Amino acid sequence: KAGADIAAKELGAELLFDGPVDTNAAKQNEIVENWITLGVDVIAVAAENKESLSTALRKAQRQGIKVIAFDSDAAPDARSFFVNQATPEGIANTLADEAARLTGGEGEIAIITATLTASNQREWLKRIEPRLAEKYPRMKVVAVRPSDDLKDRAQSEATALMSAYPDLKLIMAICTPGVPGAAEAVKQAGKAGKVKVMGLGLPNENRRYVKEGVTDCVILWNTGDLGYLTAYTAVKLVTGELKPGATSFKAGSLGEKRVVGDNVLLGEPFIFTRDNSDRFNF
Amino acid sequence: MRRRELAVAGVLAVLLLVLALRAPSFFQGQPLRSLLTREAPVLVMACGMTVVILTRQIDISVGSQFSVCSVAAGLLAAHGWPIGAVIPFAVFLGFFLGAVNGALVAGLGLPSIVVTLATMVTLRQGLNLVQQGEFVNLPDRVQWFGLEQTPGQWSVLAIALAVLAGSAFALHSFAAGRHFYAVGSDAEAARLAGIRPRRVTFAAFAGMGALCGLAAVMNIVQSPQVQPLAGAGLELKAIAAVVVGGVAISGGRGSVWGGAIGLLLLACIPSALTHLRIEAYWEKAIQGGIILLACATEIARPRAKKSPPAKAAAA
Amino acid sequence: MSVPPLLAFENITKSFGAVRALQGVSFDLRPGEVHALLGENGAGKSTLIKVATGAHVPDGGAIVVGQRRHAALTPSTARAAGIACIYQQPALFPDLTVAENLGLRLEPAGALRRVDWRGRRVRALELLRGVGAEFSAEAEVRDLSMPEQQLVEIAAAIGSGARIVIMDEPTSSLTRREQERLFGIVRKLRDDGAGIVYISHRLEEIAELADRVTVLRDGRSVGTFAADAVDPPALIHLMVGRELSQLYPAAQPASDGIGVEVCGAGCAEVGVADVSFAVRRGEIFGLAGLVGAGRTELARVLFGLNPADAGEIRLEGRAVKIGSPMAALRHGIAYVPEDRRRHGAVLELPVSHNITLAAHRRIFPRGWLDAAEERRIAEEFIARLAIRTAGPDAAAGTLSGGNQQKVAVARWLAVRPRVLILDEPTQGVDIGAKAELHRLIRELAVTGLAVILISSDLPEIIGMSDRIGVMRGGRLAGILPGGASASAVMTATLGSAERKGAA
Amino acid sequence: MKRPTTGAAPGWRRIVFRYETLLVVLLVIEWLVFYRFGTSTNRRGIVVGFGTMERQFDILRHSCEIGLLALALTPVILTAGIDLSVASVLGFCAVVFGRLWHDAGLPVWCAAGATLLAGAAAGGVNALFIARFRLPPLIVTLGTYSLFRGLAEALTRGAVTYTDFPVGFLFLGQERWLGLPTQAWVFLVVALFIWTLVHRRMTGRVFRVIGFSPEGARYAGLAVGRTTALAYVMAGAIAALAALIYTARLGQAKADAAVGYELFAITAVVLGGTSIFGGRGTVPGTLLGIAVIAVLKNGLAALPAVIRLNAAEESAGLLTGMLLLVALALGAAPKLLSARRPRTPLPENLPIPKSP
Ligand SMILES: Nc1ncnc2c1ncn2[C@@H]1O[C@H](COP(=O)(O)OP(=O)(O)OP(=O)(O)O)[C@@H](O)[C@H]1O
Ligand SMILES: Nc1ncnc2c1ncn2[C@@H]1O[C@H](COP(=O)(O)OP(=O)(O)OP(=O)(O)O)[C@@H](O)[C@H]1O
Ligand SMILES: [Mg+2]
Ligand SMILES: [Mg+2]
Repeated sequence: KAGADIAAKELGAELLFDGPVDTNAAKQNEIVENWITLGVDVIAVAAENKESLSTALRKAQRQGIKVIAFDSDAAPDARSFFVNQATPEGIANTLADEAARLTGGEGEIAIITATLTASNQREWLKRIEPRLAEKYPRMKVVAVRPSDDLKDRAQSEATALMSAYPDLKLIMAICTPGVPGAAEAVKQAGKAGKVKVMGLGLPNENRRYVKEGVTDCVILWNTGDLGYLTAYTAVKLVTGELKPGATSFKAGSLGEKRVVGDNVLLGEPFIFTRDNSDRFNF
Repeated sequence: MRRRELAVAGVLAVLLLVLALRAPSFFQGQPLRSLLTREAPVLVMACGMTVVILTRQIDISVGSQFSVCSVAAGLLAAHGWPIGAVIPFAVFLGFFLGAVNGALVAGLGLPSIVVTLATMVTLRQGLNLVQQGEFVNLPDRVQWFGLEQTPGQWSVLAIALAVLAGSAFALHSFAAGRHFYAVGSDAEAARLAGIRPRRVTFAAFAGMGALCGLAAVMNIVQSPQVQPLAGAGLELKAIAAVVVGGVAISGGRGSVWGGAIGLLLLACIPSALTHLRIEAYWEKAIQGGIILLACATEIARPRAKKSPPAKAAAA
Repeated sequence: MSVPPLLAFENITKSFGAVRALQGVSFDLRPGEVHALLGENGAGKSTLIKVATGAHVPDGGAIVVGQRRHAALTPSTARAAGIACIYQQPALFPDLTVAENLGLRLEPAGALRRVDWRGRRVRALELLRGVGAEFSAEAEVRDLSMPEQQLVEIAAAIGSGARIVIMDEPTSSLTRREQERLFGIVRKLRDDGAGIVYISHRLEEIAELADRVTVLRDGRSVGTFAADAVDPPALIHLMVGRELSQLYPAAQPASDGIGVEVCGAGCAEVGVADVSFAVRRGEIFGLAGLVGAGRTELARVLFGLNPADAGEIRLEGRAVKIGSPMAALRHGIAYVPEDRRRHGAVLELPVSHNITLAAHRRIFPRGWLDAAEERRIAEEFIARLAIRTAGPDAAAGTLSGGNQQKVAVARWLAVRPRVLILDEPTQGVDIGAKAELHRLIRELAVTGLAVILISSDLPEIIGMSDRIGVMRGGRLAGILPGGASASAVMTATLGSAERKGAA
Repeated sequence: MKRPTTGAAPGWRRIVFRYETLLVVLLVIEWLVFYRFGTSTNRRGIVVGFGTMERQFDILRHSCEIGLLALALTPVILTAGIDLSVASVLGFCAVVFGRLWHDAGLPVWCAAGATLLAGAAAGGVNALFIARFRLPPLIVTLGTYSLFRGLAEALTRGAVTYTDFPVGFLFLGQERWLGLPTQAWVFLVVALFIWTLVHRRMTGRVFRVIGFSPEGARYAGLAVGRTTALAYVMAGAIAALAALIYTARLGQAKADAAVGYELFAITAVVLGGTSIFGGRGTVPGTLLGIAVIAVLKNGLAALPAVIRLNAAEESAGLLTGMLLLVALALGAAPKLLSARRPRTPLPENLPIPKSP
């Protein structure tokens, strides 16, 4: 959001933004439909659910509104570009590989998700498990537990996981509040180092645990850059500087960005560890 | 103890027995203590909720009150207030929020479920507007009141038990405690007996708020960060614990012990499922089933001798 | 007299919306007297005494109590001033035990006081024994029957040690024995110098107890008289404004058809066993008994509220199974319950809805609401039973106690039943309306209804019944012919064991 | 809150001083404000924002499911009950529908019919515990609230999302018929049905009596159990209908369908003047309650100031909360005023005048 604001200012565009704290498909749908009747030029969405949102997006396209997706994709025919911070495969593979690196490629791991039904969580899970099975057959996912996006709940779950699975080597949290929650649980159980913690998260929420050595690594992408790039893509699309079939375009301070097919690539996800923990602030 | 409390205790005992046989790892010192510590703030809120429901009211804004108190206390602590000052502040803030509910319900005579529905939404969305879901990072000395972890956990537990025992004692042994029962049973009869139902109702809500504030502090000292969403769903948990524990939603019947047992049962379920290695997507169904089971034990009870009274003439 | 009154009202007025319940009533109560308050249903008696207990805030006038003038009292100032009251409709806490109910009424206010549970229980037991109650102090009030609740109210008033005791129809559901005991208590209070305000519709009680009488009519005081200066006919004239010639309508010969027959019926759940009797069409069958004798329980069995688990019930010769009130209604059995506050009238509903509640076949012909018909039926019964109400749309809860009872009766008359069970139908009903109800009951019987009449009012049972069944301990102890003497009925209700004790 | 229609003496006062009138006024004010400040002409010269017809239809479509749930809840609340499980039943039915159509391969309309039955059965579970075993509705539906959402998750293991429904079915949620969004017609039919039931049939009377005094209803020989059961079964079936519309509108069926909708539905019902203690309330009131909330939510998202704050969601929540309080306070005001009036300052403890 902050990044998008900067880009909008640079480009002199007006930016509307709506991101409810708790998202679901129906709500997103309503927001998009409201925007359509407001007659905006471009709609950029991070689709909570592909199919349901795509109906509304196609409607927008029919009315001459350009649509791009970012963060998580919509149906390909419902948007012109997808600003891809990292593909689900990319994230899932990075998570799985990091987990393997931390555990030495064997042992029990447990996963904490936001809710069992959140679609991005499903996407990642769906790819983590095969990746592990294929490349690291001696690792085993023993449990997947939801945390309702609550840090406290994640902490309770992690505590229970550690006592239920005494041989647990690693807890992977794939929702933002999950990582500090699991870390706190490990810390309170006095198992820092014995049970590793890793996952997807934001630097500020995890810096403390990373520095203490409880959390081993956090995978993230630069949300500021993502917003910036999204806003840039949106504006360039309207001005016609970015057309289907392009292979790259210039995105302000980010420089030249690659376009593969209809994906605008931000780059690889970052791995946030003790060594680079002061480099990010968001 | 009344039948329902025994029934819920029975269901809990069965659950623990199953755990003892199938997953003895559930009964380990540190994780169990950690589980109880995590539920301690909810227990404090359940005590308050018991009183509110005994008075024939309900408060569904407690989750939002909890969140607001947590964030406010967290921000103060982050600005360097000592924990000794943060605690009374949070309690007072909670008291104030509860008093607003109380004034609307008792003063204007509005139905509590609607009033607290409104304050719940208002507080929650207000907090979202201000905080946008961002965590508050706390300084180190806040955690465990500045104690070590183990004594810290014990002191959180001790506070919760003190609140439980204290409210049980007050409800049973002080005239003021009995007034909650009287007003919940029949407000008009209470008025005629010289009790002031409005004051009692107000006190129930204000007390509930103060306990929310206390619970918020008990929660934020457990970790170095405050999540503004922390209170989401707590109202449901507290209410479920209390009603499962046999406090009659029509007022006047029940005890805090029932609420405590109900909470223990509900709190054990997720952890128990993990230990029993049941996959997570069964969790809600099982939780719902257990609630139904706990209240279905009532069916077995021989029919009341006489028909229950009609609700005392509703407001 | 120079003794200052304990309690005096000066020109009290009180309105409820458009209803002017009290219009400048003055009244005084002296120490050492029983002051009866009389009036038709809705005359304003309960309203007046609720002003004294702080339950109502009057619109105008003053209350003088204990050397002080007040514009209004609150429940706690009233209590502090030594005023205790037995309300017409028990103001008890259904979820709490009897002991606690008494405790909340009697113990000093102070919220921070410790509760002495043991002392409470001892005190409660003592008080209950004093009024002759036989239930436990640990019983929850919701499990008590109406007369038992009334005993709790009485115990609370007595226990308060108040100098001013107000009793609003305390005997309405008590039987002779409890009544006698209450009179003993009232006399003792009087002799100790307390003042008692006594409200009742039973004139023989007034004659027995009262020193002075104040009559209210339409919210105004008609006058205060020495009790021995006015005889019952004069009182009736003062209250009603006209003469009432005859109290009970003459009995009519019943037809030979059996209306309802009960053969060895019982229900273990409510402790009714082995009851057999038959009521012919056109007959009024009275049921007498002490509090707790099981008459209400029998009625509940017949109406399907506690379905019979033994024996048989026959309607016009056919055996029927009555498993629920719905089934009873289908078979044409109607039941006017004794506890009108809980069961009789739905207080929040308008009077018209209350009256037509059981007669939905009539107001929903083919399932659709016929509002005009509903109104017609309501107005018919309001007129026939002289129900005093602001209109058919007024909520039943705003009616006076006696008028609520009339609404409850009207509901079942509107159904046009074949068997009518009346449980204390005239409880709390004023003398004029009572005569009207009696006439109506007899008229209904003549049209071929079988009527079962339960009443604790001995003269009423004797005056109305063609035959009298006497119940004791959930069983039918015997059947007496109509017109049996009061002492014969009393003897039968008490049974041989107690008769010896009493003699 | 005023007593519901008693079918008597109309008189203009009765009509003007009804609680519903207050809601109508509120609604009109809302609408005018949003129309004035939420409509504009954009750079391309097209009228955009709240004032467009499209936007009005969106309001209809977006509030349809919550509206159905609110309608379903009205009889339940009239009986002094509550059904917290409606949104969970909706989720459960959405999944059942998806499974029947997608996995079991039933024709879509058969699957829809079976889903309605499933919804009624789910309501039947509530009815069994509440009407038959006489357990408190709040606890029972708290249990089924978890149970049905849980079953939905268990059936799909949380993961499966059913999509690619046939166009004919999506017509129900995304297209128009005779000028109005298709689901609006369904909604109208249900509203009319509930209105008849509550205001014109015996059943409605029985709902109210049960709400005021279940014992009183039993003593009047009314079908207490059966009517209570009806309210819950109907709520289940209507929730199933809402599930179909939800699925058709979004083109997907998933276990998290309509999470949290029960709260909105209850809010709409109580804002509409139905007493949570039972007995009092009207169907038009509920409809107005829904409308007030729906217009507010959508309208705020069209106001430039709110849009710039990026806070449509939050401010809509805030305002709904406030509105609820204001409406309640206004509804209670006449009663309060009349109760206060006689309480002129109490000249207590005046000295006694010499008695004559
Ligand atoms: N709360 C109330 N709201 C409106 N009207 C009321 C209320 N209480 C009493 N009234 C009206 O005031 C009048 C006097 O009622 P009150 O109860 O004092 O009569 P009563 O003399 O006690 O009659 P009864 O012998 O039937 O008990 C009646 O017309 C009644 O309808
Ligand atoms: N459902 C019940 N089960 C068991 N005992 C009951 C039940 N209902 C009442 N009782 C007891 O049975 C006795 C009968 O109560 P009740 O006073 O109603 O009898 P009754 O003969 O109808 O009296 P009344 O003279 O008032 O009509 C009471 O002692 C009561 O406690
Ligand atoms: Mg009276
Ligand atoms: Mg009786």
